[in-house]
Amino acid sequence: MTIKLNVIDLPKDDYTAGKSTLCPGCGHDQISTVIINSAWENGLKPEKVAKMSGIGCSSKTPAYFLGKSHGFNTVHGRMPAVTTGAAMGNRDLTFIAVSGDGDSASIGIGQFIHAVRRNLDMVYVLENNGVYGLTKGQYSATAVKGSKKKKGAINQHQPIDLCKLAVNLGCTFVARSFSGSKKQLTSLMKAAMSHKGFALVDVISPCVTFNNNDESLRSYTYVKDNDVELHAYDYIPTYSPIEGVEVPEGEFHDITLFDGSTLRLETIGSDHDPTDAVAALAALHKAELENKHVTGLLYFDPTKSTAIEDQCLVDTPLADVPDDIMRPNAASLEVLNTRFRGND
Amino acid sequence: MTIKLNVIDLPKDDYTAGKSTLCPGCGHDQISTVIINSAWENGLKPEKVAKMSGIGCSSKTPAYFLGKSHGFNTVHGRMPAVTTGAAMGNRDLTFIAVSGDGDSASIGIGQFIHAVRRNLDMVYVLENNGVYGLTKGQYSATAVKGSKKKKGAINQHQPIDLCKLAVNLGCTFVARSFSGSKKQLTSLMKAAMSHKGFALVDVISPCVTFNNNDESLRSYTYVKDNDVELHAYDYIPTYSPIEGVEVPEGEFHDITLFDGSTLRLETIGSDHDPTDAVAALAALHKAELENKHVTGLLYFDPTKSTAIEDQCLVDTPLADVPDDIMRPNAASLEVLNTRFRGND
Amino acid sequence: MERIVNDFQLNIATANGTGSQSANLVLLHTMFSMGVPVSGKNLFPSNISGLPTWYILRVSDRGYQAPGDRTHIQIIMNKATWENDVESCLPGTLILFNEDAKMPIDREDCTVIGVPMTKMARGLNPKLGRMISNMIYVGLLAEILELDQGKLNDAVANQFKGKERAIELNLEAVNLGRAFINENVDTAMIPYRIEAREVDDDVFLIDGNEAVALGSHYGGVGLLGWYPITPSSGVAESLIAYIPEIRCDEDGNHLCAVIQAEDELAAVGMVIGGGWSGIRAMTATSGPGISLMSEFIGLAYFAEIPGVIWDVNRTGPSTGLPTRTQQGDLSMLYEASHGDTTHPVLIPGSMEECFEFGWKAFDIAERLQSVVFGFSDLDLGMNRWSCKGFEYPETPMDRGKILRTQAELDAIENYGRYRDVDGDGIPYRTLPGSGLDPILYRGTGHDEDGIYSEKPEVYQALMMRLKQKMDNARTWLPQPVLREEVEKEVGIIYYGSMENSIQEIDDILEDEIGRKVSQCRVRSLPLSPVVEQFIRDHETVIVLEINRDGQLYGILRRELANELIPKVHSAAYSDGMPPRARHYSELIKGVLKEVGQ
Amino acid sequence: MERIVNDFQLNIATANGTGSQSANLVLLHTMFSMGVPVSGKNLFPSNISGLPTWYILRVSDRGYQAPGDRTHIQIIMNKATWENDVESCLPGTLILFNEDAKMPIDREDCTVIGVPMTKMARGLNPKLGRMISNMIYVGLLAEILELDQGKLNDAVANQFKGKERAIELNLEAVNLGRAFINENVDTAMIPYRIEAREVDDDVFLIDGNEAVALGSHYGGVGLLGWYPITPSSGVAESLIAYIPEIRCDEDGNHLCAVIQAEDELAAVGMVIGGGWSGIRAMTATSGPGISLMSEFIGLAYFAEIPGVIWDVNRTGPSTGLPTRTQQGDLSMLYEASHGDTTHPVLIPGSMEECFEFGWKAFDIAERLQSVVFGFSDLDLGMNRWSCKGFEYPETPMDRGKILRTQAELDAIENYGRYRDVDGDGIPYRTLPGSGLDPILYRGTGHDEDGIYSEKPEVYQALMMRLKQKMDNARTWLPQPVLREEVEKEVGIIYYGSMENSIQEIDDILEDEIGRKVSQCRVRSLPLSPVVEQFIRDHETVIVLEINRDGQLYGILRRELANELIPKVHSAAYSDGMPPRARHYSELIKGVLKEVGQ
Ligand SMILES: Cc1ncc(C[n+]2csc(CCOP(=O)(O)OP(=O)(O)O)c2C)c(N)n1
Ligand SMILES: Cc1ncc(C[n+]2csc(CCOP(=O)(O)OP(=O)(O)O)c2C)c(N)n1
Ligand code: SF4
Ligand code: SF4
Ligand SMILES: [Mg+2]
Ligand SMILES: [Mg+2]
Repeated sequence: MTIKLNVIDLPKDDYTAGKSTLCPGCGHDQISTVIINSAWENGLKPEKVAKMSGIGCSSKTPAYFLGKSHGFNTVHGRMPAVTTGAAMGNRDLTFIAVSGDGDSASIGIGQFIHAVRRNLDMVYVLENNGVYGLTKGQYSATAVKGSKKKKGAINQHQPIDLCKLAVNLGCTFVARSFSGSKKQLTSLMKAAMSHKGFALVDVISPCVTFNNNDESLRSYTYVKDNDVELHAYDYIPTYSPIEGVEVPEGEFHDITLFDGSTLRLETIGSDHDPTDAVAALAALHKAELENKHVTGLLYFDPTKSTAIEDQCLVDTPLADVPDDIMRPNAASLEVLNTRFRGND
Repeated sequence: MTIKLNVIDLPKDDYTAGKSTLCPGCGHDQISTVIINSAWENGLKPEKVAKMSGIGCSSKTPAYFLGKSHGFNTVHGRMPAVTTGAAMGNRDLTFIAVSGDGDSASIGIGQFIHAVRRNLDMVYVLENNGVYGLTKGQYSATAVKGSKKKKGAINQHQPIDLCKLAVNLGCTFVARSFSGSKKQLTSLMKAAMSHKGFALVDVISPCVTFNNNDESLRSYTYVKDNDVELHAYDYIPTYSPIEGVEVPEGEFHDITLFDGSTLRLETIGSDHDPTDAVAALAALHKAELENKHVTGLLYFDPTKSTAIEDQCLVDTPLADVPDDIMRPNAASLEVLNTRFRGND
Repeated sequence: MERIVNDFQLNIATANGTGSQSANLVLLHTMFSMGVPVSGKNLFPSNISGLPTWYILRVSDRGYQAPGDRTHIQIIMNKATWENDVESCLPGTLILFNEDAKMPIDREDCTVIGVPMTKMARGLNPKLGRMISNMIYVGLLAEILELDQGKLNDAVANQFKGKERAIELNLEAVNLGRAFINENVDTAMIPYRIEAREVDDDVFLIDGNEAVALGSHYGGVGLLGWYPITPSSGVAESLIAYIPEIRCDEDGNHLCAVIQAEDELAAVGMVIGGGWSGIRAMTATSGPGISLMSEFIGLAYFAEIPGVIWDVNRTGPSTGLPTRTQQGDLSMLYEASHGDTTHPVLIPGSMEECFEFGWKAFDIAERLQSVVFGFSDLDLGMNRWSCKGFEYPETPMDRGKILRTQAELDAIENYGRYRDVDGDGIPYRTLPGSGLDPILYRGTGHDEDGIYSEKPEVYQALMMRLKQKMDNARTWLPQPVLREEVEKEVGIIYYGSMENSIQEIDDILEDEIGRKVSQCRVRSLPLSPVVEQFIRDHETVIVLEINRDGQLYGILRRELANELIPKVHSAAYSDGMPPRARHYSELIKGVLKEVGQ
Repeated sequence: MERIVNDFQLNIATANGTGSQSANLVLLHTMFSMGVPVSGKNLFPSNISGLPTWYILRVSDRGYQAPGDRTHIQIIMNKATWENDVESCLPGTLILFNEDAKMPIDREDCTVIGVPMTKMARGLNPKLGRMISNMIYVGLLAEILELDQGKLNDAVANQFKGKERAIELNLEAVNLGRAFINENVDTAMIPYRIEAREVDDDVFLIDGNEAVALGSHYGGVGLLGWYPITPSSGVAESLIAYIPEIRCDEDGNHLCAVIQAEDELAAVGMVIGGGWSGIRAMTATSGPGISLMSEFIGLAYFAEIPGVIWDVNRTGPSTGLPTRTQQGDLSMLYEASHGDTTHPVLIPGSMEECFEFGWKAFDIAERLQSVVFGFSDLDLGMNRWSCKGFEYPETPMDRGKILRTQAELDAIENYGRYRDVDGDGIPYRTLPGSGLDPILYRGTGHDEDGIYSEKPEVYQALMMRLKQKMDNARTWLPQPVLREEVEKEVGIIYYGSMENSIQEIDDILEDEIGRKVSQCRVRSLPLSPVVEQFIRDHETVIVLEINRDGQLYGILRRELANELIPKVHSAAYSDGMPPRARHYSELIKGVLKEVGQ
């Protein structure tokens, strides 16, 4: 059997990494697979990729893909700043960053916004589950208004839609998808990886374990078929991930989640002009009113300069510039000393 | 001479405060005057107002209005959180908050967004000058792309438009005005003060001192008429504020700023439906493309519950609830002890 | 075989998310309700499901609560750690393992019992085999250790409260376990037994996070602003859970607001806003949160705003070991924020104190017009400790120097928000909404009337007053708990969750080197003069703490009278685990040898 | 009248934004270029225009740099502080005031000269009267003090570089001032004179922020991430200003990226990202920024990432006095962030050292794989100090243990990112992009290979290695500067901008109590063993610092050998002003009295 190689002659194995420690069935793991496939298919050089993340279940995933790339699992909500610094240091790297909705929409919203504003060269994968997975199921700021968790009160707040924000901020690539829509997600991910500038890929990625809505929100069949009653609070059931949800352009599809609640996905139609910010916003607002999620490439602007370009840096990554070029020469200091002494 | 009194029989003097220490001609001082007038005309009880601010020239202004109200000049960018806590403590207070564009759009963008999301009951006056005044003139994140300060490079980034953000977040009152448009600003400010929920009043408020654009951006007459050449770096000239800029609905007007550059203001037309978020966004996007500022009440949603309402608190401000009601009684603790002991 | 009664340690190796925590708590509660002194420590990973977890159950008639030197009974359920778990058993250990894992086990020097737990569990319910297999080991142990079935029934019923089918199923699993032992094992060959002891009906098990939350309610908390972080989330979640029962009026309206903030900066900002407005406001967090709160803490110090911050310490630095314990934040709390600052820190060492300091923290914060830290840790916060019951606050709330009426204000000669009219360093304050002496609060320099000032002498006087204010508190903050020997040779200073290990350390020292040592448990910073007196009274003093750098020891060196410093020694150790007596007794013995005692 | 030459102090009371800073700098530079030892301290308010500002010019042949006990010449321009300025003059002061202010002045005990400055200035240019009136007082003083007109011309030309009309106008104003004195005042009645001294052509005036910025460039800084805050902004702004000249390639492409971050958390995050990627990255901030950076600093400590953070200290706590100086952040820097942490702190005390530590900080950060703090303050950073010139780094960059090739990696036996193969506590690292030993860096517990680990022994060993790494640095970080007397009775320990006052303190002690004291200027934390030896060698040691709590003193008490502690005393004082010798000499005398020396 011959092993399949990509355009730079690497097997897919060169893009995999450690075994996941997430809950079986977690949408985040599906996204990791898509990242692996996309990087392989795009022929990214693993050593020229840097994997960045914050803190959360989602932010753990860089341990599960691209094991031949350096990575940095930073602090909660502040990964964009670290990525910014690293991008300045090495402009040749492709930054693939993963964050959660808690990480991005709450503690990290400021850094997210400013990375977008600078058009920082990075792929920003938002693994969006509406909850804080790692701290056991509190609402995140992307949770749908009116949803009610088993423990705790009704979520009273309107969700923050990072795609909307990004469009408004002039983000140069804004896409939304679903963790189970492997085909759609892969093509968006590959496009994001090829994009120059900030590429937001907001992936709805259900939390198997804590996206447990109150029974009242579940379908009748679900409650009937499941012996939820037997479960202990500390028992995390094992599910198979939701897969193969590919919605044709302009159509919609309802997905039943693990807890029996449903989610409506609509793929944006081919008549949508992704360079039209107002149209993108209108589509997002409409979807929200109709309680569905619109997926696909929502907005795209290839004209803006990137954060790196704005710096007018030398072509060589600064990290590779020899020390004696980074340090100005002695003569230059003498010029300055002389000037300060008023003798020039 | 009889002193004019307002609906609660107070003279305007009861709404003034200490002398401003801002630069003569600063737009922020005009806004303070509008706040004084609006509060007086609305008949707010001064003792039931709380003045909140962050750090910046703008954030100093609570010292210059409503001297009979308590206030809190907090830390840079984090005033919304303090206001949130205070609002929970005393639901009877009207919170009039002042912030700068540095304070709100950079360090404070996260708190701004989350206060909007919670629909916190407050008037949020953004004194927007595109620079960091108090730290001597660095660009803020609302600075127009391509503007060039005398010191420093061209601003390469696209501005963050807090009105756009607010509309997207479902902010329940979004208005924009100009510090010199006293009439328009006063009517918007009075409406904001009467609004239940988060009212953003984004006021373009030119910085006399540091909004000094490069000569190339100035008008010919300005450069001709001014002996800028004579000025020392530490000399702050005294200007009269720009006043009386009232633009009829649907029309526009160009204002010449202190440094000779111009600003185009357009008042939103009466055909604009302020309950239509997408229309508001479209107007803002259009204005940006056309390099002008659209003013007026941009968005309004009176239907949402406020942060205080969401809490289901008792009617009495918590700060006024007697101690022996705030502390549960002894019997309740006995019930708990008994339950813990498994004897119930 | 000689029976070993109520004096051994179990270690249960499972994976998290399998329901083993339920099984372990059933064991803990069964033993506890038999009157047996027992403590359980949960060593869990920082993920949600599938990673190694150990539960250490220490049974000790002498009341030892911390993990001991060795494991006597090892339950092995987890393939991932199998080898290590097997290897780490000392000779003679009783090993019970899940045969269905099909993993090798080769310990001739141990008593090894394989049980097809998964198969047995699947027989009961095919889908939930993994979960129920945990209840099988409960049954095995119940039979071997001779646990009281009635108490076990209660514990199961309590654990699965209200879920009838679950209770039934789990009890069936217990029975299967019992039956297996009965049929296959000669328990006479196994020495370990649990024997019921007299039951103190007052005592129950609870965790410190819940105790703090309840204490806060009885302190009349009006606002919780929080951001989730392990191991502190339980404080917030408990606090929220009790609101409907104890913090609502007749119409169900709340007397306590709760806001899940967008981050810790916002959480503490809300606390400061709440304190400023006149309510009692709090947050709970852990080390990373405190770091993020630093700037705001300085504002509270300088503008003199009350507020309560609970730090449930986890192992640092940085994200560290988020599910492990430590006392590593103490020195940071004491001086958090830039510039010259000090803040009071309350350090509970029991569930009763978690409750008591829960309400008292507010009294202190309002009295001092200062942020007050509660200093707990993962061990105190998330493990269940025994508790004699919570005592209702003996005094009405101390709201500090709040002026509520014009008459009160007028009665004060020369009032100014920051003027020390009483000579105790504490000024009076008025509240927003009252219309009384409105000022603009600020984090910038201000004079006694609250007016902005950059004057050198004004600033300096203000700073000295703040120092005096904190220094004065030394005598009335929670004072240390002393247990002094007559000899007064060796004294031990410790705090917080070290309490768990002290008795055992004490016994080891007496047993092994014949030393009786005095103890001083510190309960607050800045330090009480009683601590200094304790040191003065003893020849050698050793400070035990769960961190690397000896943080309290460092504070003592800074603050003690010079002549006392040479007496004081550090015994600091931290590896993420709850403190084990043996580590400290060895460190103490080392010090004593060094000083020739 | 006896002439008082080169030994007096001027105080110039103006409002900011009036252009007075230009006038004051012209005075400073004129005197300086006459070879006269002079120093200027700008006391400015935290607003942009119109608030009181004082400029203190100390002229002292003995080289005293800090403000002295009294003002000899008072210029009064500002109505807002008029009364106070008049009142605070000691008898005998020469007062020059702006008559046009129409404010009363009633000091018969002083020499009072009213000058219609505004009117005179308006005569020159009606619109800019307010600004030009400042140049009038320069002229008055030039005539009275007998300043060299040639030097004055140069200073004006330099100040208004390139603006011909401005230079002309300002010189006219100076002349008007001179003429006024000439015509109206008998200068023989005024004792104060400036006399030229030998000029050291090498010496110039510069501020520490610029020196740090230049030093950083010569350290090869590749990224500045910053957020504006007084008094640190000048570091960033200077750094940016020099890029075109010294940090571009032939095509004008930059070798240093600069990002104005959205806040300090982001700024330090960028520094960490830059350090991780293999460049030298830095930020500059002040106390509030450090507080906000705390969490990230712990990440750098634990994940071992190099980076440089300059703290230009202003008066805390909180927003404090943003335009005043202090050494109040030292203890925070040393142990910033939660958990057990320590970070190296470099403390320059001169412009030469600001430059030197500017580049050296990077060597140290990369060598230690740690965040390194530069500790400056407003006085060092924003006032102009004299400087003998900047020395080019004598050694090539020390990039620390970076492995750049597979061969280098292979040469290391048993390589692991966090394995201490050399026994010095410092592991090797590879860079992203190199493809060498890729790992996922993290702030969580990790083993020697960088793999996530919660194992107690792994964690504990890691923490002890980190401690060892920092402890080892004590001997090679910048060592203290000693000036030792033969007697070795009294020693003084101090640091940073205290340097300004030391000589005067020294002279006061000798003059007033006949004591010669040794000096030890600390230049880094953790402390060098040389400091301990200095203390050992002296009978009484006093630690001078510009804060309330004696922060270095506290660190010394914690770290010193027990027997040395009683020798050491604190003389800490802070009121926002640059340190004045008198305050400290009195504190020292108090200590000496107390210890009976
Ligand atoms: C400063 C700080 N605060 C809080 C935490 C605790 N914490 C860890 S992960 C997390 C939220 C994770 O939520 P999200 O980003 O949505 O990721 P998910 O687990 O849902 O994938 C929180 C609050 C932390 N690690 N650091
Ligand atoms: C934590 C912190 N960082 C930085 C500063 C310094 N600082 C004071 S005001 C300000 C910006 C003010 O800009 P803006 O909010 O736009 O107000 P303006 O002065 O323009 O009205 C900054 C950066 C600070 N006080 N605190
Ligand atoms: S808790 Fe939720 S988000 Fe986290 S790993 Fe499990 S399923 Fe995924
Ligand atoms: S600097 Fe600008 S913003 Fe600040 S007071 Fe002056 S004019 Fe206003
Ligand atoms: Mg999430
Ligand atoms: Mg501004």
